[in-house]
Amino acid sequence: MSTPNGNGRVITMGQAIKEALAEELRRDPTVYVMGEDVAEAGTAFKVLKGLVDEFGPERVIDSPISEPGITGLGVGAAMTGMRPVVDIMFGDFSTLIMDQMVNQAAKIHYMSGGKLKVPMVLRTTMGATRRSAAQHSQSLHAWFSHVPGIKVVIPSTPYDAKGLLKSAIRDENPVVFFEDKMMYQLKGEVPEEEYIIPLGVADVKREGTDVTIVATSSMVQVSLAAADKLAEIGISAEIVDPRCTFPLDKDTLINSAKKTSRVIVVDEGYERYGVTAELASVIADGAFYYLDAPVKRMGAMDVPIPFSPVLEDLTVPTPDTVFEMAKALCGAN
Amino acid sequence: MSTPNGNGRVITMGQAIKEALAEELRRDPTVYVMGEDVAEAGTAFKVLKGLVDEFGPERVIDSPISEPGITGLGVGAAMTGMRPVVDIMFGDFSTLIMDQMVNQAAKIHYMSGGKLKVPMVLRTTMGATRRSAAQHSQSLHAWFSHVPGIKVVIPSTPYDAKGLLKSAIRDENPVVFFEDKMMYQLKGEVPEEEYIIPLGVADVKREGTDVTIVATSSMVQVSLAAADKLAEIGISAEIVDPRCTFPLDKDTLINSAKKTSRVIVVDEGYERYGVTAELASVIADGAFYYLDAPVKRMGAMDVPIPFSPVLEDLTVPTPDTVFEMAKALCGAN
Amino acid sequence: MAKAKSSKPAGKGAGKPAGKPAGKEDVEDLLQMYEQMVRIREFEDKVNELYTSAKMPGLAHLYIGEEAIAVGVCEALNSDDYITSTHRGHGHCIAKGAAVDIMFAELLGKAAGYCGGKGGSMHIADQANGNLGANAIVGGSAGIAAGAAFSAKRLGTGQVAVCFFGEGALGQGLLYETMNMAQLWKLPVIFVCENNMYNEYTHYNETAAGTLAGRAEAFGIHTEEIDGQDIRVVNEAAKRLVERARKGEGPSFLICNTYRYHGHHVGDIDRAYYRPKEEELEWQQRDPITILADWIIGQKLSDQSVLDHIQADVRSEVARGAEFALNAPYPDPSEVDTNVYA
Amino acid sequence: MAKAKSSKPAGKGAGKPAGKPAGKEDVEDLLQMYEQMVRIREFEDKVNELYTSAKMPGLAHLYIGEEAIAVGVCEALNSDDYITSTHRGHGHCIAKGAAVDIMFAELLGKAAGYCGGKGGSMHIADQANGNLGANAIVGGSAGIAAGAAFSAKRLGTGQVAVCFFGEGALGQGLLYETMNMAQLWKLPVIFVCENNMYNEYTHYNETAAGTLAGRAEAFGIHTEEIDGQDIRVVNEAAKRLVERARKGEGPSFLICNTYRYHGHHVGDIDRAYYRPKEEELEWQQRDPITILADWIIGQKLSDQSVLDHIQADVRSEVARGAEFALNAPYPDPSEVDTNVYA
Ligand SMILES: Cc1ncc(C[n+]2csc(CCOP(=O)(O)OP(=O)(O)O)c2C)c(N)n1
Ligand SMILES: Cc1ncc(C[n+]2csc(CCOP(=O)(O)OP(=O)(O)O)c2C)c(N)n1
Ligand SMILES: [Mg+2]
Ligand SMILES: [Mg+2]
Repeated sequence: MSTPNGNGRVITMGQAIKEALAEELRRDPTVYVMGEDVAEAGTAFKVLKGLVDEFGPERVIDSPISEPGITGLGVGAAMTGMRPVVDIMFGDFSTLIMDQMVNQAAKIHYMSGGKLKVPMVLRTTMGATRRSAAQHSQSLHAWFSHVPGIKVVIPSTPYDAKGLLKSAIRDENPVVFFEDKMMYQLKGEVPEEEYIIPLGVADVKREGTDVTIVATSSMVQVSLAAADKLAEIGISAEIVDPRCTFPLDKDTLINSAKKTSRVIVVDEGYERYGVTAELASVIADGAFYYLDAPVKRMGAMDVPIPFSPVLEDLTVPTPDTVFEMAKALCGAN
Repeated sequence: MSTPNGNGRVITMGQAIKEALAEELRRDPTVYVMGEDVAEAGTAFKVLKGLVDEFGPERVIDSPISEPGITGLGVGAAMTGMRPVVDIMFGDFSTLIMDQMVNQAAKIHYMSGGKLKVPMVLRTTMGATRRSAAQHSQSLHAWFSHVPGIKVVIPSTPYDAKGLLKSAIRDENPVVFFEDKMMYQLKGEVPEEEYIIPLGVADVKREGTDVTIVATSSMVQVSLAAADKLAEIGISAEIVDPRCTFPLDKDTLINSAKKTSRVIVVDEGYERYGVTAELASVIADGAFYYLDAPVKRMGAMDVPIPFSPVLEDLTVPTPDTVFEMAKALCGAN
Repeated sequence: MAKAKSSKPAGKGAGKPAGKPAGKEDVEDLLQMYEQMVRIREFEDKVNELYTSAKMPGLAHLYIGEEAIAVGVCEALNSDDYITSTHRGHGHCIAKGAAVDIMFAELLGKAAGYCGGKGGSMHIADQANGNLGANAIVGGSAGIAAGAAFSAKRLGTGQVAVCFFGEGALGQGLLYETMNMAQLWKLPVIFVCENNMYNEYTHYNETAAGTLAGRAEAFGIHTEEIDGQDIRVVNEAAKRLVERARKGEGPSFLICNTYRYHGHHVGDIDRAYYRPKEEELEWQQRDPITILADWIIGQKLSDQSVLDHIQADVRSEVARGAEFALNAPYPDPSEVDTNVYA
Repeated sequence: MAKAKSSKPAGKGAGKPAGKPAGKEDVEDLLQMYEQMVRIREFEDKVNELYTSAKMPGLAHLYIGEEAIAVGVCEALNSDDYITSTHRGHGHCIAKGAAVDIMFAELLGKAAGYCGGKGGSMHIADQANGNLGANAIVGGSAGIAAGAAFSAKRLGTGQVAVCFFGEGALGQGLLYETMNMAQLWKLPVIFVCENNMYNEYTHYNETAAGTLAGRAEAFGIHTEEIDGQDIRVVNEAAKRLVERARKGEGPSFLICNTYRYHGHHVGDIDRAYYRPKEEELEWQQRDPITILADWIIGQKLSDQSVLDHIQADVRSEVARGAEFALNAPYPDPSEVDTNVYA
């Protein structure tokens, strides 16, 4: 478990992301940020507010509402010496940029026999329960994770977000970085000193012995809350956060499964053909002879996200539903 | 196993698809076909050749090279009384239409509280080994399968293709229909009489007792060939074809797994976060207490499809690799 | 609550006569348009109030200041003509004939809403009045509108489709793909660009090169650019373009210059960093409701008391509508997974 | 095999002088352009032969008939200027300086190819000469070209980027999004539309409404439409536009009218159903190589024997190149999963 030594410095996830960008913009003149309303407005979520003041409108660039275009521009700029950070306001708009990301960015290094490369970061958002309805609430990281040539980061804490975003910017490949909209205000310790976190290393957020809960992004917080409740009834849950869906730290997941013999995978993407399917089948294969029960999956309900709060809240895993699932799984012993 | 009673009438998969379209165009005046070079040219694969002669250019419509546009037009037409069949030449171009399919077509029925609906079919292709390289060889059905509101069909025989396409056109929802480019010349029995095959019913293509091979699209043929070889060494393989990734006939898959206790899932999409992950985890969960070995997955290698034939042929499962996997799995008894 | 707007004749090409000589406008029509603009204004004010008092989930994008466009255009349509709408869609929805109580219910996520609470502000649709839905993907409905026009043409119904969008949508490639096909196939679709000068928090000068009109003219599409604050101008233009479309002369592009008085959404309060207060005040001098009221009074077509009466009636209708929605029940939890498939 | 084309000075804004008065053209330049066009023609003929004799995997889209465009434009560029290319990309690749033997190796999927055999005909790239790659997604490289121009501008290198595409790509929305940004930010990118009149098997009249020029003019982009068969015209236009771009005057759109003599791809033999034989023959009367040869001879800038000599040399270079590629080894199977990540 990577313990941030923040010496008590606590900041929000939004601040951590802005710090990572500011540090990399300062360090490397080829880094730039482009997106809709990223400059003066500092994004629709105000996460980048102030960045343009330090780096100017040539490096923090407001764009037209042209997601495919700014992504394509990023790919070309990345191929020719820049390190673009492209901002796609809502992860739902990923639908518009798949060609540039998947047929272009992801494949150019390979198709050119290794001669060209595309060191770009695509920052976007995920997560529901913001009353934003079906076109502004999806978590589409499964799609990018499916595509060879792309790396995918889904951080769950301010500390991880900062260290992973810095790695993503320095990476030589296209990296998609998913920020959960509901977590921008989440606070956590982040050290003053510079650090980076390598891509592809899982983090055990809480150690335990009875059941492994593999959780991503905001589902880590949900699962930690569930673990507290489980502890009250004597069940010790281990929370493992892969932090990246690719590269995927299979060993850490499988080893935890071998240790506890019971696994739940929790992710906020649609359950069907989603991230939980891959993680569950990797574990079910790798820890087959150690498992006492089937690996259970909890994703978003397979429905377009409804607007009505009473319905929307039913669609994502909560501390209660994770608790119930874990209890049942352990009771089934 | 749905035995086509073709009375000996043998046609190709391409012909079966054309017949299905012709019959539905004849039956229902609101059906139309739109796509690039679908009319006189009869598509790049010549599958629809001649259709425009019977139905005219008002119903078999050549479009500009505007995949998002023709898909969007299809969505709007479907909402207002037509039954569009939109032709997207290569499945790789799905990248361009995800917004119209996923944020629009898939969600409109739900978002409108059931008042609007989008009865459209998107026909597109999948499959590698055609020496078409990275941007013309992908099998991206996992993406659509991930999205609530969409149905996905991946037929493996002329008989299935015809019956399923007719169902897809009559369905009240957006249905994506994937045709393997390499299978257009595949022959099979197809009856003269009209028939339809409901969406969401798996088909056991070969019965067996030692190992279940769940295979999709062209991988069914690959697996049948593997089964022949397996029979030679005394291993009896059951081949189960889900035919649709959604609705998914989980019961048939799980029951076969329970019967044989060993399962391999074979699909031509990228393995990582792909269709094999969902099928494997559904089976690993549903048949957990019956399995003698972990469920094994075989997808396309997680690389952009290379052009060079010597490399490309390594990227997809073959009768040999499926045979070896099954042998190893059964040997592990 | 009674349907807010008297329904108009529907059916095959049953358009109202367009292009009447100036000065001979039908008073009833003008009063109807006045009422509809006021209805939108009052509705949106109430939405803002509901948001501010934390009674509304999520956000909303107010149409205040732009009322003449939705109303001026929709008054030129039949009730079975189609529209597609945007994230800033309440105005279009009302103008096309929706009832405010059912709308409020939708915005509050209640079962009685137009979409059973599943759509909300950004996805409100009203099929019965031809509103194919608001769309939270900027530009995302261009294809849908053209597709509806395609249906109308193929089925020979004489309907037209109007695609409303903000000038920000001109950044989306889909729009150009659609315009090209609409013109190729002479589809009865009217692209209405509501140019309120801002894409969220960025002036359109920073996001749109060249001319807006040129974007459609390139495809040979008939294009007009008009004052979007004067509903008589909007309505006359719309009638012309609807007539063209019904006659099979194909698509058109109507640029309406306008302004949103409020923020991009209800939460956008501090706007000084992206647009000057003076600009806001200046535009409020050209208020569409006032302009029409002044014309009506000035031409002695009616008098202030009639207008006041309309306003008072609408205000109480809106208040009752909000009250209805506030008291209405939420959908049953079992609704969460219905309507995923038809 | 020696590099096919003498490399030109690279580096910060080191452009060749443009716009020399007509008639004073540099003979060496003309002969160089002649040689490059012949190289493309001979290369493509050999590709066709390889395909017909089943020695080439997959398909290829021949550039024959369109040579003046790639060569006329690329001769106006420095070797470190960027281009992006299309499925019909062999001509661009050669014109930008690639060697035919390494190209053949790529087309045959051999390890010695530009992309180690991983790219093939539709993805051939030649980074050393600024060719950022062919692209099998129609219109898919518009953003990439503009992004390269963005880099050049930000890094102050003085480079320009040329985006080649067929008129069919005008159907793709991405192009319009990119043009808008290129003009907003005055990026040094030249959009070169090779209008050969067919999108695969469909005439562009059926797929493009309005005018082609209007598509870029809408964004305020400087636009020229020229005869793509006369390389002197193409080259002069390209020099002008490159100079504009280098001076910071922003993007431009160059429409070159041309024709592909062969089918859409090598397998497209029976074309009568979509275009008349007479049309094909007519266009062959305006052959770019013949037009230049006639000019060179007519102006007595050189004589037929020199041209014949060039042709003979190139032909044997191409023959040797194909031979080299046919004999070259395939990549090692272990290559299949290298280069997935950098
Ligand atoms: C494809 C897409 N990109 C970005 C957004 C976020 N967004 C919502 S409204 C808006 C501005 C739209 O401006 P405009 O089209 O002018 O409409 P207005 O809000 O001014 O009415 C943006 C960028 C979105 N909803 N969809
Ligand atoms: C996005 C996309 N849609 C469709 C295709 C299939 N396709 C390949 S070439 C082509 C025609 C291109 O026409 P044009 O752009 O005029 O180029 P030309 O072949 O005439 O040089 C089409 C439709 C593709 N490769 N990419
Ligand atoms: Mg606006
Ligand atoms: Mg062409």
